[in-house]
Amino acid sequence: MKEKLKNLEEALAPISSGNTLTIGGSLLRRQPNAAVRSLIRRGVTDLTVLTWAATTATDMLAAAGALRRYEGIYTGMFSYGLAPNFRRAVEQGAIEVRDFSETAMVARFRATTQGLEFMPIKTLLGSDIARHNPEQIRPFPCPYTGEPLQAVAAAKSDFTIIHGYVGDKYGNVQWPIVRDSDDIDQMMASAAKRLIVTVEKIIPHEEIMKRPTLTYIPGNWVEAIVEVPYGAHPVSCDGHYDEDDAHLTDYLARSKTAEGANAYLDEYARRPAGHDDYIAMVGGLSALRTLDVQP
Amino acid sequence: MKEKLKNLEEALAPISSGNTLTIGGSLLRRQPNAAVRSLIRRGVTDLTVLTWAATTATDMLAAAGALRRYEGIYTGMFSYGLAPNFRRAVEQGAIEVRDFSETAMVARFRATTQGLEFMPIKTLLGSDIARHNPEQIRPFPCPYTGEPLQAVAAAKSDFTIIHGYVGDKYGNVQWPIVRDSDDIDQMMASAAKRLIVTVEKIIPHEEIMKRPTLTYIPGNWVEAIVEVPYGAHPVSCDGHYDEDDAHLTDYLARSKTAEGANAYLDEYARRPAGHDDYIAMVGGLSALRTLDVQP
Amino acid sequence: MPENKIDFTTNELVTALISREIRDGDLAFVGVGTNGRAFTLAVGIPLTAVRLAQMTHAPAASVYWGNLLEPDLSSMPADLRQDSFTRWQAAACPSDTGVKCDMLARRAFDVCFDSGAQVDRFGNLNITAIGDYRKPKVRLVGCLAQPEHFAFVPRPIVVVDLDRRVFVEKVDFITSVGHLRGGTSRRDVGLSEGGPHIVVTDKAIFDFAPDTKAMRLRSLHPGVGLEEVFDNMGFRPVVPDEVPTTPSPNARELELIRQVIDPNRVLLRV
Amino acid sequence: MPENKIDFTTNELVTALISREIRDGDLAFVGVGTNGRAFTLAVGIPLTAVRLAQMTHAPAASVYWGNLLEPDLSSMPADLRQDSFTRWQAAACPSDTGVKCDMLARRAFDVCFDSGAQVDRFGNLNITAIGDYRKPKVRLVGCLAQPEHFAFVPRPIVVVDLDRRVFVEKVDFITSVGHLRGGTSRRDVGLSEGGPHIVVTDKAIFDFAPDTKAMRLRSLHPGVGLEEVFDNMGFRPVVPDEVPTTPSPNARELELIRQVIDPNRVLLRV
Repeated sequence: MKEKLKNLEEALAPISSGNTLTIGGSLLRRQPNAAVRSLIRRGVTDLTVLTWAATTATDMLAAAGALRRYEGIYTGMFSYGLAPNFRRAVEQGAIEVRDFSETAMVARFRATTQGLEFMPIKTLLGSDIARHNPEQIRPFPCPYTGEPLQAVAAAKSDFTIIHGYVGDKYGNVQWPIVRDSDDIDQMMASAAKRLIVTVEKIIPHEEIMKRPTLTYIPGNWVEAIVEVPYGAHPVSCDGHYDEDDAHLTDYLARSKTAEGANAYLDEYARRPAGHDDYIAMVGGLSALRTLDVQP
Repeated sequence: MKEKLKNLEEALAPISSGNTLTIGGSLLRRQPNAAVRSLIRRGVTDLTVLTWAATTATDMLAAAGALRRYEGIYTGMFSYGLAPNFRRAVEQGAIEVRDFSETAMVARFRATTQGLEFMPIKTLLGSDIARHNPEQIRPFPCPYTGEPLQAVAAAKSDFTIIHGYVGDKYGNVQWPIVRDSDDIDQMMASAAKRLIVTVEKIIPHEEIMKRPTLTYIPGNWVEAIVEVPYGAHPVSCDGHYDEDDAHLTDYLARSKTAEGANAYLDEYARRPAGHDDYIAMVGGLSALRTLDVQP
Repeated sequence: MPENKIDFTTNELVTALISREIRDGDLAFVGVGTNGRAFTLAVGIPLTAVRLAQMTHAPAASVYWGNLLEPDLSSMPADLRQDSFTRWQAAACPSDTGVKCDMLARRAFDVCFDSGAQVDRFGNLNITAIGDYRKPKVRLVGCLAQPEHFAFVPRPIVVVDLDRRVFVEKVDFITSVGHLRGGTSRRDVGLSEGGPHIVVTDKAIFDFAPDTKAMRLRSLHPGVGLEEVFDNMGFRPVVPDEVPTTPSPNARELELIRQVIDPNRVLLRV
Repeated sequence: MPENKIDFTTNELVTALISREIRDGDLAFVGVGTNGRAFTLAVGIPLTAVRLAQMTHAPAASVYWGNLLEPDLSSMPADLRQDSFTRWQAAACPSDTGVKCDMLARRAFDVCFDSGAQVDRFGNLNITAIGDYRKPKVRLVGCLAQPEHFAFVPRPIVVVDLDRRVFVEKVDFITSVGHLRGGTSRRDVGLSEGGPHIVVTDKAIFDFAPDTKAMRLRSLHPGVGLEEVFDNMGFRPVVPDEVPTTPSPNARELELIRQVIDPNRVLLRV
């Protein structure tokens, strides 16, 4: 096995402006926010982003003006409403958007996982999702019945960034038994070309080996693994900590204007030297521990 | 939720001669042998069977002359060599065989799971597996690249029989954390039209609800669930008991001739009134408990 | 929804109505929703209705919510924090949400609940964008699995408030294909039978005319007149000769909703 | 394999040879095999070779075995009973074997090991049936993932004993497409570059001529002559002007095999 433990900046160093990124997490869970703040700090821009149900990570990239193109199933703030910065940028025509339904996006990651250029679906027959995207949703007939099907294009990205629960230095990432599984992180990981995983905690390889069925991202798929406690803050990591309501409320309030959002990013993404600084900014570990939930 | 608890004979009653069955398990693990013995006892015949890595369940059906057609990736006896009765029947031309590679068989169950008539693969280009099966493995061009692909036909069966670990009366079946996962039981379950599951033990619904991530077969997919302790005997149920080496050795010795195999079936499948009788025949629970492994 | 003059709220009225649409053994998809009134429409009313059905005539009805299959509706989360969802007990929590997608595509669901920003004469739904898709007036959330709902679920139930901005002649963007352009147009593009079954609003219930597939008034809520309905719609629905009144909830239904299912008015708050 | 005159067995010779084919970071697929000599060929030699590579020049080499990704080769199961496999510690045990299938199809493996009943001039492999497929002389096990190995893995290593019944001009059934009919025929049917890389036997090592893709003698084991090889093959391989001798294992390799990896001769027993 190969050691893949890096610090956040080292792990993200290969990512550059113009790249296509797959970003994991779903709704207010396991958004790789620490990684995204680091990219914003470095000024990476002109990104194409593929997501599942996106919230903070994608909205911060939109606020930073770093999003050129977006492909996903949802961007919003879950119980907090719409995603203010993403919404503003899209309404200004600043982001090229391609919408996909859940079945379609799943099919795209499965295609890549299975080494194919497409997967067949029949979900989007007649919809404007397909009408606006003839490049990535193509009609073709079923080879058995002749019925109309749609071939959705495989999800291809240069890098995939996922925030996981715990892992070892070889990149094996495990999930807890009690968790919220309403996402496609494992699918994104299996489809990744270059996979960077941040985890709440690095644990000994011996612990991983005792329960190999809990490994949802095998180290074999991983390029770099980074220990980033509270790496999803201000959203939650299920089984570890809850979302930070006060911080999210503040984020949304400041995001009412582009200037407010930019000031937020200056304060929380651009000015801190790194994730440790960020943690200090939001009150330190002692403040974050108040968000902890029972494991 | 609907109660789905039945006894073995009730659960299997809808299955009749001429049906197509998907049979779960892999190698010397979780073959639904008790269910198969019950079908043999009832004289069900003329079956088409779809399997993963098949051993005893399929070989006993072959010995009983109940197999008309077979579609799978492997039939043998793992570390015990070839499957004697299946082999004999195939060599006599008595069973119509369609071979599939693992990727192809997985694609077939995934197609059904996803409500499609086929899945694309490129594994079998140029192989005799495809040449001998133009009905179920059809060439078609990739809608994106034009490269040659193969459409494998969805796996369709009238009934699916799986032997699981533990479940509740609503049909929710859970796996243990430490297990051997080298099979496609979950995929077969999701693709099932009518799913019958035998389990080692029925446990309270409250226990299931505590760890819903361990439910690999949701009761929603299940038509009937049956408590059948040692239901995989003489093969193993990983985490519960090991294979019965003496019994398997005897089975293989007697299966050297069709008559021997038939006498075996008389003794262990046709003559016992049911699974309880079978357990008594093989030495009772006390004898079987010597096969138990640490949970 | 505002209180009616009679002794039940409109939320209670439509919840009871929806619960009677649920058949024993139905598997219903409920979305994860957002906050405020949108939460009531997308989550609160549907969960209450299915639970009510379980407690009255459909004990084997169940729900897929988030990625929980058959969560325990007898003890619903008391708040919307992640940990409350994480620990919600259920029969199954599959390893990823692809399992749900597959169940949708293989038509394993019977009913689903959908809300949206626009719905049109033929029941097409828009949750993606208002205005020009490339540079929209309002960018909404996207698609989620709502296209799947209309494509694959036999009986989708749309839950929205009656509003002229919502009920438009033609949606700006077809996220979910309903009855498309009416008639056989849905089947003609390759979709199976189905499409939206009923549309439940705070003033009336609609279904779709069997031939034209145009939205049709099915019943008016107690105290609501035809003109009030027309005033709140951007198109004129089909109106049958006789328009019945939406049946009121009975005493037992109201008691269950108020005292057992939602005693703290969390689900039907607004 | 019989002992040679020199101080290593043929099993040790080929194990060391294969271990040198393993590069650092390689992911190798090893089958689950059967018993006796077939177990040695399919499982014993490959596992020993990869472990030897890990301990010498390729510490980051790893194995997918059964449905275990990176099982701990420093403590291999002592027997073939199910529970020994169930409890074999590994980095990952994915939820089903479809994960392995996908990894094969997306070319995530570097090396695989294959054995079979027949292999022909162009490296096509048969593990399905001898004789007529519909009514075979000998029905074998089927296919497993061996078609995937040859279709998708860049460097498949075939491990078989040299035998006239195994090395046939043309296999009765192409389970795994090797170099098909030679030349560009493999590419012509749509398969990617690849196909069997080397064929390791108890008497010689073969590879495939770059142009014709016909099986070519790469080296003769110490003490084995050309005629002995030809006598045990149903076709004549390409023979280069100079045929080297298969390099012998060195002292350290032998020590690791004998004292550390397989001290009880479980893996290289027969």
